[in-house]
Amino acid sequence: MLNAAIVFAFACIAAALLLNFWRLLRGPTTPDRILALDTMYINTIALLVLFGIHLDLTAFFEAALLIAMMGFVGTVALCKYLLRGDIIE
Amino acid sequence: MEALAALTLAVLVTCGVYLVLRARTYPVVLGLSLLSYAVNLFLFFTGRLVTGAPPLAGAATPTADPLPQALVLTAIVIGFGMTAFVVILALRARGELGNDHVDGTGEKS
Amino acid sequence: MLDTLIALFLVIGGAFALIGSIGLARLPDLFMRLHGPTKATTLGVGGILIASVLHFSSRGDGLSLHELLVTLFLFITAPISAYLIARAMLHLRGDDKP
Amino acid sequence: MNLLLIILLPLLGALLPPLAIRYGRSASAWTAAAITLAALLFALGPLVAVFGGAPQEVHWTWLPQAGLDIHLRLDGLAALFVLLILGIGLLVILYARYYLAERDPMGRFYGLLLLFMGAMLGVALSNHLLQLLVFWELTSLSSFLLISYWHHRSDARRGARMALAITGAGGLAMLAGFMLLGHIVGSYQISVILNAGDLIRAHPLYAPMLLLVLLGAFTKSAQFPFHFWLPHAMAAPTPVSAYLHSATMVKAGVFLLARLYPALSGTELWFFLVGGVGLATLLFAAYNALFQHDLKGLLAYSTISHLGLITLLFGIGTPLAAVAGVFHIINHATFKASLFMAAGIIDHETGTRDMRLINGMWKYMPHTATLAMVAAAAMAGVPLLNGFLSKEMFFAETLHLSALGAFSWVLPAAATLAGIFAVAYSARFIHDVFFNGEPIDLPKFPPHEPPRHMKVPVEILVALCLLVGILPAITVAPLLAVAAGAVLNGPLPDYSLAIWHGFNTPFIMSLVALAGGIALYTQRHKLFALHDRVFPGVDARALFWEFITWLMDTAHAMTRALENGSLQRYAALLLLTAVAAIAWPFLNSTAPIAGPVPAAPIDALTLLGALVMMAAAVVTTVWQRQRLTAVIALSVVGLVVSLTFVRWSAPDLALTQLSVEVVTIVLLLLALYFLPQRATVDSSNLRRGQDLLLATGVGGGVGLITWAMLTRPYTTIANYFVENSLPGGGGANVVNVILVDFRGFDTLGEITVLAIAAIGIFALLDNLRLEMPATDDGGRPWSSERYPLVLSQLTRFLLPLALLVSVYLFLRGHNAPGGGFIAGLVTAVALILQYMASGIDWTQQRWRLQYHPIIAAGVLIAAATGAGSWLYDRPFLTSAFGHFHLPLAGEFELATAMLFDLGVYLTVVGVVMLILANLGKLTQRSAGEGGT
Repeated sequence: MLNAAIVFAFACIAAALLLNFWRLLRGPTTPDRILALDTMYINTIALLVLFGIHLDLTAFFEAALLIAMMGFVGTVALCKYLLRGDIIE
Repeated sequence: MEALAALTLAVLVTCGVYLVLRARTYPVVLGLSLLSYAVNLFLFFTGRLVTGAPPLAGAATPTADPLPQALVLTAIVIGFGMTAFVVILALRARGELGNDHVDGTGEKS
Repeated sequence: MLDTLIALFLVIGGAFALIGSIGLARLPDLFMRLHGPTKATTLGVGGILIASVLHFSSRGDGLSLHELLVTLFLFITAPISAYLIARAMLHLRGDDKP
Repeated sequence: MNLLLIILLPLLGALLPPLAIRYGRSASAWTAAAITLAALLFALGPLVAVFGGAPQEVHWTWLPQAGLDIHLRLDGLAALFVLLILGIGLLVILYARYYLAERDPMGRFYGLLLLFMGAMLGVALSNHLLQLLVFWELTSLSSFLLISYWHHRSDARRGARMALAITGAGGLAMLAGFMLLGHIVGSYQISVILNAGDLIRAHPLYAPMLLLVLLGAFTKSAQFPFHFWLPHAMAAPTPVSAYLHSATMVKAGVFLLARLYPALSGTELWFFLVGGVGLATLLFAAYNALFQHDLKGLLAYSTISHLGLITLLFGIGTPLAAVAGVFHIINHATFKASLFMAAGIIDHETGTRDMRLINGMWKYMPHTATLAMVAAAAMAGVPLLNGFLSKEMFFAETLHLSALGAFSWVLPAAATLAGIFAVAYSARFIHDVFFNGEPIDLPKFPPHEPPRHMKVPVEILVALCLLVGILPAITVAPLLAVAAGAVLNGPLPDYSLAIWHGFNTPFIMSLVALAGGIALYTQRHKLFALHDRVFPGVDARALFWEFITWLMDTAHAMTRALENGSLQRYAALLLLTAVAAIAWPFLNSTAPIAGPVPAAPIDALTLLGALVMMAAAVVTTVWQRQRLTAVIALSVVGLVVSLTFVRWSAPDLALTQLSVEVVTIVLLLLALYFLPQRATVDSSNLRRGQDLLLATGVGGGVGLITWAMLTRPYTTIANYFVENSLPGGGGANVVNVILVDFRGFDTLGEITVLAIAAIGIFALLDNLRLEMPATDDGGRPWSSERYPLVLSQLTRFLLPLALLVSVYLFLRGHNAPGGGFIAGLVTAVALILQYMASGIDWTQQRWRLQYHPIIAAGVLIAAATGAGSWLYDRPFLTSAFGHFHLPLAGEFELATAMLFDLGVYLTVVGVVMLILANLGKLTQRSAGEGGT
């Protein structure tokens, strides 16, 4: 049962990532794309954790942690650029 | 799986090279980034595709090859240094020459 | 029993993540689209994280801190991201009054 | 040790005369002379041993794996050259003291002369082919500098360039020849090579090797058709001509023939090549010498001719001929050096070297005239002088040659003819200069005897000519015996150094040469007219210059064709070459591209990831003109790359990639602010099509290689690292242990490179002022809120959290994914976030971080950790470790490797922050704040 659930969750996340990417391609505005990228990052966290459960490995948790952090910093940088142009002032 | 990996690298390199050949500094930087992804992945792939066995000693099963990984790890960081250098060089060229053409001419070629 | 619980959380998590992304893809404008990822997806990831906590705790490794940290990060950052994206959109539209 | 000192004394001593010149010209000359004397003194002991029959050898190991060691050997032949170089060198130093004018920089002259002396001694003493070549090239170089000593004169510069071009090209050929020779024998050691003659001669590479080595020897010894540089080298000061271009350097070529004689001679190819070139040079140059009007030109051609004679003797290949060759080396050095010095005196006193003007010098300088006439007679081969003895031996050898069969009369006939010309030009040197009426329009008149000491070297050399000529058995015999013995590398043949061998054929040949030469000289006016009519200005020099001009024009044309200033074009050409280089073996190989390893099945998730990555890469390319959007697409590629690392078991790489990704985005956004937001289409469709084709070629090539690589069986050396990681490095994370322990030295190099890159960037940013856009690309003014409140307040919570993560990654790094690189990047990102959210001023008020010292501290800590192991008598970067338990973080290990990792961490933090913070500060510095 656990395996079936993992497969289902994998499928959901994969579909979610595809949809995010589709939004990223479609736009239409830059904030849309930033939002899509941000969501991709968050879904990737789920993907990594799932992968860890699937393989019974904890080695990838640090990666999930960093994605959470880096995805946020990336979003902040992109938004700040849109708002101010100069991101470090 | 091997063919898929090869195809992915082929696409990355094609895009990277095409961008590197552009006339403005910015696409060249993008192209260099794509190329360094491709090169890092290639080096990483020389250790072959191993699933679910990170190179941590003490595991019972054979692990992925740590050597290409160590190589690529520093390559990624050095790659950032290089990208930064190119970017700043491009900025400096823009500051000195007033345009962002790779030849510093500002003309169409 | 525990497996069932883990499976349940996984299914819920996956479903919420998917729903959030469908929202992102299908809703008509940015301000509505913002709801999908910020709420549903965060919840979905939360579900999968809980599944992970349960799974790895059951193996006797003790409580894993990673998931807690990830969750903490997500819950602090998700609103800021949403806020900034909305601000950026407002700015682009021109009604940028803080 | 003494052998090395012989070489080092002049080489290092070359620095002293230029320093001594401030104490006067004599001080400079004395210094040079003292150094030469000291070298001679050091040589004395070994020389005595050599004459006692014991060659001296010394050897220091340097790079034994590459066969590169320092090998010196003093045997008979080397002893002969050491004596020539130091003895004549001493005389030349004395002579030059009076020859050089007041305005000539004497310190430089003696410095260069000593440099040459050391190099030439190195050639003579080397017992290793490559080492010999280094000294060989050094002689070419110092010869170049000495010829162009009067560098204000264009003929001196041109002559120097020509000499360098020809001897340098010959040296390159010789290098190739030496490599082949070393390959054939399996050793570069000359004493080994000399005993491997049979192996060498039977080897299929013998012919090309011989040709290449001979090219080097012939160019150096000015053999036909490479002879023409020597007459032009006469633009050098006369002491240089006397020393380098008659007695020593030009002898290096024949020295090499003599040195390698046992290894290379004894084949038909050797006989025809060496003998043929020698004969051609002998005749051609002897003929030409007669028609020179320049005093030194005559001597130069005569030198070429005599070198041809020596070459011919070695080419004949009989042991007696070799003995004669060695003998002639000695004799020629003595009489030709004295002749050059005499010519220099005449030039010095009259102000010209044109023999049509210089006449009747006997009246003005009888002493010099006597000396010069004796030396010239020796050159002509007049009995009772040394030249006669070796020439007689030469004539005798030409008679005993049967290799030419029915044409065996050719060689004696040619030898006699050359003898006739030699007598004729010697006669001209004597008669035209010292008699033949009165001088015509001399620049300096009346000429008189030179200073007393200027004649001393000439006197000594002429005395030697006489002594050797009259009493050969008690003067030169021992030297000749050891030198010839070394050349033959075996028993000496029977020969007699008597003056009178009876009324035999060689003596008749000598008589014919003498009579014919004088007869020819009396008819010289008709001959000159004939020569001018038949060969009006045919000159190898003209051909040489034409060739050089052509070469330069072609080079310019090629450069212009390739280098049009367009970087795009260079990149395209570079890539095109790479594609061709990769495609060639692929196209010529019949082996299938795919290897035998069966393909693993593709799972849906990986396929999805690959598709997203490819699509994102393509989109980045397509969107490259909407620059911000392209960054977003690029970061999708980066994200999927990190997922790829996770997918194939590389958590450390995923962590690094993720952090670098964000840092790169920040960097690109910072740069983008100063660059145009949108770009126009620059390239034509054709251009883009071409580029796309080329890019597809490169990409396809990389894809094929990847595929070929992945489908082939795989062996790794990593097992050693995996097995020894825990017991040897004390860490479970093998990647990190490799970085900080096994290959720590590489990592030290890498962080140093990073540090240098950061400093370089800092320098590039210095004083850079850029125009700042006041609006975004849609024309909207920037938002007025610099630091949105929600952002700046909430991110302050994140900083300690992020730093905690970074500390965690750092501490755990040795055993779990993490480590200094990653922790450094995470710390940097955390700080960057504060910069973005709260501003540079706010952040720097709280953390007074100076990034330069952090970088320096990082590199120093890493290096000091490595050096620390020296204290315990262990090699650089040996690590020690022990295990500790820390709550929450778990078991971790405190190793010196961790200290090293701390250095890595600090460097990475410093580098990233130095780059980004300074780039961010650009806007503070740049004038005209935009948007506020």
